[in-house]
Amino acid sequence: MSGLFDDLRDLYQEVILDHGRKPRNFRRLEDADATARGDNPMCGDRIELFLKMTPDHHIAEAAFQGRGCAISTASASLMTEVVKGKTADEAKDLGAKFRELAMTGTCPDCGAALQDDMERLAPLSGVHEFPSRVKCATLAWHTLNAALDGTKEASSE
Amino acid sequence: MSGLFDDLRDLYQEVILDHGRKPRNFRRLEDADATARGDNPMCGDRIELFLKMTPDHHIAEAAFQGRGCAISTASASLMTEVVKGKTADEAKDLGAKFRELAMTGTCPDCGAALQDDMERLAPLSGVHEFPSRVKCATLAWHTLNAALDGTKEASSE
Amino acid sequence: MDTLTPATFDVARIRQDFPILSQPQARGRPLVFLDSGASAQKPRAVIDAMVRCMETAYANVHRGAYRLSELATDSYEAARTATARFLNAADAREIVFTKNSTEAMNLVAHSWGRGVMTPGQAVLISELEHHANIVPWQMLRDDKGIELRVCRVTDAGELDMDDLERKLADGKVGLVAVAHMSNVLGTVTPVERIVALAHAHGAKVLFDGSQAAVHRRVDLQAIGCDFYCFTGHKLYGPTGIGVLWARLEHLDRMPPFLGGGDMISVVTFEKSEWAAVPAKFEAGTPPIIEAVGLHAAIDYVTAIGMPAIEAHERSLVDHAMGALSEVPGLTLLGRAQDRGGVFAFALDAAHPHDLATLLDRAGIAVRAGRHCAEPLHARFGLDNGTTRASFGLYTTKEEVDLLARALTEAREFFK
Amino acid sequence: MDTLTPATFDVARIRQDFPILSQPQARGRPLVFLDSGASAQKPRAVIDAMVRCMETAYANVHRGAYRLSELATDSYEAARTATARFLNAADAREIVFTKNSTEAMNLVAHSWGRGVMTPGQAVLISELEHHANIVPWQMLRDDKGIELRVCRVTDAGELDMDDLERKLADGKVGLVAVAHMSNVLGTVTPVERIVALAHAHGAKVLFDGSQAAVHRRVDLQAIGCDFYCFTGHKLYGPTGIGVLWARLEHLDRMPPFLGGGDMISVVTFEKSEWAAVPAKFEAGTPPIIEAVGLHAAIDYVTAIGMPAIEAHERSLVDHAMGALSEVPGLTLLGRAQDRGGVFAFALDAAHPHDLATLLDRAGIAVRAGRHCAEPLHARFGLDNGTTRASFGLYTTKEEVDLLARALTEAREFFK
Ligand SMILES: Cc1ncc(COP(=O)(O)O)c(C=O)c1O
Ligand SMILES: Cc1ncc(COP(=O)(O)O)c(C=O)c1O
Repeated sequence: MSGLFDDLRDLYQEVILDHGRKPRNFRRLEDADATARGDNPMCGDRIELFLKMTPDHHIAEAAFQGRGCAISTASASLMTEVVKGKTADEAKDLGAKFRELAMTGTCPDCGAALQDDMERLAPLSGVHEFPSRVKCATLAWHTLNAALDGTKEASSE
Repeated sequence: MSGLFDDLRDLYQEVILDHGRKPRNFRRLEDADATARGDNPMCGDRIELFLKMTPDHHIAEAAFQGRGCAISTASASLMTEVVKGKTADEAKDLGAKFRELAMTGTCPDCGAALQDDMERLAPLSGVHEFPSRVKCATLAWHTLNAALDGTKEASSE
Repeated sequence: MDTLTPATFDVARIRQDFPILSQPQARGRPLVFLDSGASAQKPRAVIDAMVRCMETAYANVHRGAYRLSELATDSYEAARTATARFLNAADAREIVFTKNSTEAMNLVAHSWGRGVMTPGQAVLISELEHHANIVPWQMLRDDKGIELRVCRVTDAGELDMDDLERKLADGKVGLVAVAHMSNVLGTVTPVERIVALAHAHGAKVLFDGSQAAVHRRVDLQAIGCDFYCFTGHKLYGPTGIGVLWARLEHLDRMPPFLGGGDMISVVTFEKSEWAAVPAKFEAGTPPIIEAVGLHAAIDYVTAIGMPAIEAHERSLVDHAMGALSEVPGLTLLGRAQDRGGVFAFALDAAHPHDLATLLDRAGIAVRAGRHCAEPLHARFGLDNGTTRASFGLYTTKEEVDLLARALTEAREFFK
Repeated sequence: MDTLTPATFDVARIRQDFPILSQPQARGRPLVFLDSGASAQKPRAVIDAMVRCMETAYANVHRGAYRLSELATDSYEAARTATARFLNAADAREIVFTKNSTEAMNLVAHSWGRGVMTPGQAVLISELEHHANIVPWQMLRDDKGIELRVCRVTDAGELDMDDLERKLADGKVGLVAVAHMSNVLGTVTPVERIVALAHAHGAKVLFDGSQAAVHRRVDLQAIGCDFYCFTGHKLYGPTGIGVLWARLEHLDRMPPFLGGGDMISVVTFEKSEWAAVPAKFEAGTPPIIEAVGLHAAIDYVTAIGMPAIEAHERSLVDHAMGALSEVPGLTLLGRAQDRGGVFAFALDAAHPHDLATLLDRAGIAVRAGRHCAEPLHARFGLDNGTTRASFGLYTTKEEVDLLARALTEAREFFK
């Protein structure tokens, strides 16, 4: 039996398990400038995202609360780290690239500018082999878009 | 091509075709003692049956109107002939036997008493090989029961 | 007209795709199946796809957290995408799978009729409708005070377009619901003109494509209607599956019809929130195996080519018009300019039911009755019904000739 | 408990009847299919019956004036008779074919709920219901002013019968609608007692037999309820077909649900008259091929014997209770006395979704989520959902053991 799940280390890399168990920025920001709720109705995952912006429209702080699987929790946790300091457009662009990574496993046109960020997010690229799990990884990013656009609600169906 | 339908002479015996083309007792009885309507919703066949009774409760006269295929018309026509002079119970009993004939092609327990009547009805026995046509042959008899029972409507679905 | 049939359309080869056509019938006669309008036979490709689904890739769809369920979900959603492409729909989410086209029209009558239309509005149908496009609107009328109007049909069996316009004139009609092709007259209705008229008077348009989608390329973008439906079993697919297409904006506005699993996003005992379209309209376990079969059917007719199918049928129709006109005592119902391969007729000497029994003996499967279009038969004074021969892509001219000869002989039989 | 399994029940042989079970899965692992509660796999007999229907005996049913259509009608009606016998119904006309059990419950909610019940009456469901037995009643409540009451479930996962009685006491409940077996807890509800209580308080009773009918002999005469439904695809039959049984007297009183062909006796534009039961409830072309498949499925399980299937499952359940109780950190949802082979659980270290992905890699197909029973998960404080393993007649003890070992190892993986 031993090693039954060994080949799942691609999907559940240590970084993921760690962020899944101990998510960073896992708290409510009472004085948030933007918030949104994201739902994945199929599996019941749900996150609430809080953003604080700097006067010149950069993300000063991102935090979240909610419930979800290791992948969605880790993805939200990593996201709150990497979007810090970005403008809305930069963050959304990064999200689009990340979604491509999650769906295909690669991101050919990510370019050098995003290289650092994409490397931080790379541990999540394993989901592309698990179509039903892609939406776990992208829920946080959908929610980020909703918060930045002021639509308040996102769903990753 | 000739003879394409020869083996259908069993079903469409000359008697049937004749009664189908020129139904006997095909008229309305204005002073009927009992009437009923019979419908075969699937094919649109419909008959209206009229009975006149003698003072001692025998069928004095039976007549019908309506529309239907050769088989249902011939069956109604033949029925109006054979039930004349019968009591309600006798007519219903004959109907039950006829239905057996129509469904199985034979009527083992018809007995000598009914022999003459059953011989008159025998040309219709061919329908038993055509399950979807059995109800064409029995519609008139269902309607007779309805008229005798005073239920006014019958359906041979 | 033969020249319209592309060289690639080889009916003899096509017939080999349908196992039932080579099954010997009673007394060794070959099957002459002229009842495809009621339901079509199934090609090997459809049967095989369903078997393959059940033998190698079956599981319930959605919510599946394992590979097999993902496979099944992919197959189910691929059927949706293929259906959208088949109809040239703008978005696969506009495709709702139902159990047949009857359910599709009931869905619209319930959900659009009761949920979006308001009392005082009217639904406009026509005299040539199938019961599936009559009864749901009668139920809506009796339930909700929606008026039901009926557009006349001309003696030739075409929609009376003047009458249609008259009945739209007061602007009360919220929905025009008519057949794209009649299952009795064969008439193909002028869908673009109907849409233009209806939209000009503020009415939405539903087409019952149960017959049309089998015989012609349906291009929803060109037609411009609001709702369209068809049914799998007439398109050489399995029973148990139908298709409702509707514009996304309409589906979004409509309340759900059936309640249950898969059509909600949040359920508490107090309240349920509906899922997004199309899930909102697909409560419960959907017809998974049937969707796979329908997909195979769509691929099958698409590979042959809808234009080729239409051309084959046109030449059959022309042939049949000639052959049937030579049968003495035969009256054809409808003589529309634009028509498909459905022929309902009355023979002077024989009741339709007797006639069908006779033809069956000759191995010819035709239907007798009123073909779920009772008001249309009443309109033409044919309360006894008619006998109907309807063609599929496997129908041959020889079969049509056999029908004509058998009708002639049947008349002798009954005379 | 092994002794309860008759010698004739040979699970190894039974597995050979299911082609998919011998399909090698990813990386050559055999398929361990523990999601039969969502939908069961199909035996060769079902697949073959459907193929035979399509290859040799297919046509639309009813109104057919030819042999092939009579054959198809006979097959379709034979499926109805077989279903009636399977449930020990008094009369085959009490069997209405729907598309799934979700439609069956919606039919009752529409037709009985809107057509027979009156505002001010209540429907009593329970906390353990599937969404299919919740949402239609919510829609009825919101539409027609019918109150919706919910019977509590005990911590053991059984119906709280005192609460049931309390909620019946005022005599306002017109219908009790509860599951015969929970698709999450495995709980089998005390149907006879429910019927006795409900009838004593003037309420009719519907049982959602979607799970129960697969696992036990259902004897409607003994149960004494008013409505019962199940769904073909869970009983090793095809998708696209479900069954509603109701007492003839109820069906006779109920207005139709869907309108269209085959469900009317007379149609004019002014008015339609409904056909007799069950045709009244079967508008449009029914699931013909699916009925044939369901018939084969019923014959298949009947040949094995429902008592044998139940006994096999009892021994599996006992085995699973033992094996799962040894998995560290595992919490089982529900510990009902009378239960079937459905186990939902939470593992302390892993989210259900992650767990299902892991198990899938080991070839074990289980479902993660709330299994269309969101309120039940809320009741037990498990908003993350659970992982669910559910058994079929082909499930083996070895598979259960493999599950237990995989769970133990998965916990290590996530810790
Ligand atoms: C208890 C119960 N009720 C109803 C249903 C719904 O069945 P279907 O999806 O076939 O309509 C299911 C299965 O999903 C079930 O387990
Ligand atoms: C024009 C038309 N509409 C609707 C239907 C109903 O289709 P279904 O029985 O598959 O619901 C039919 C076929 O019977 C039809 O020909």
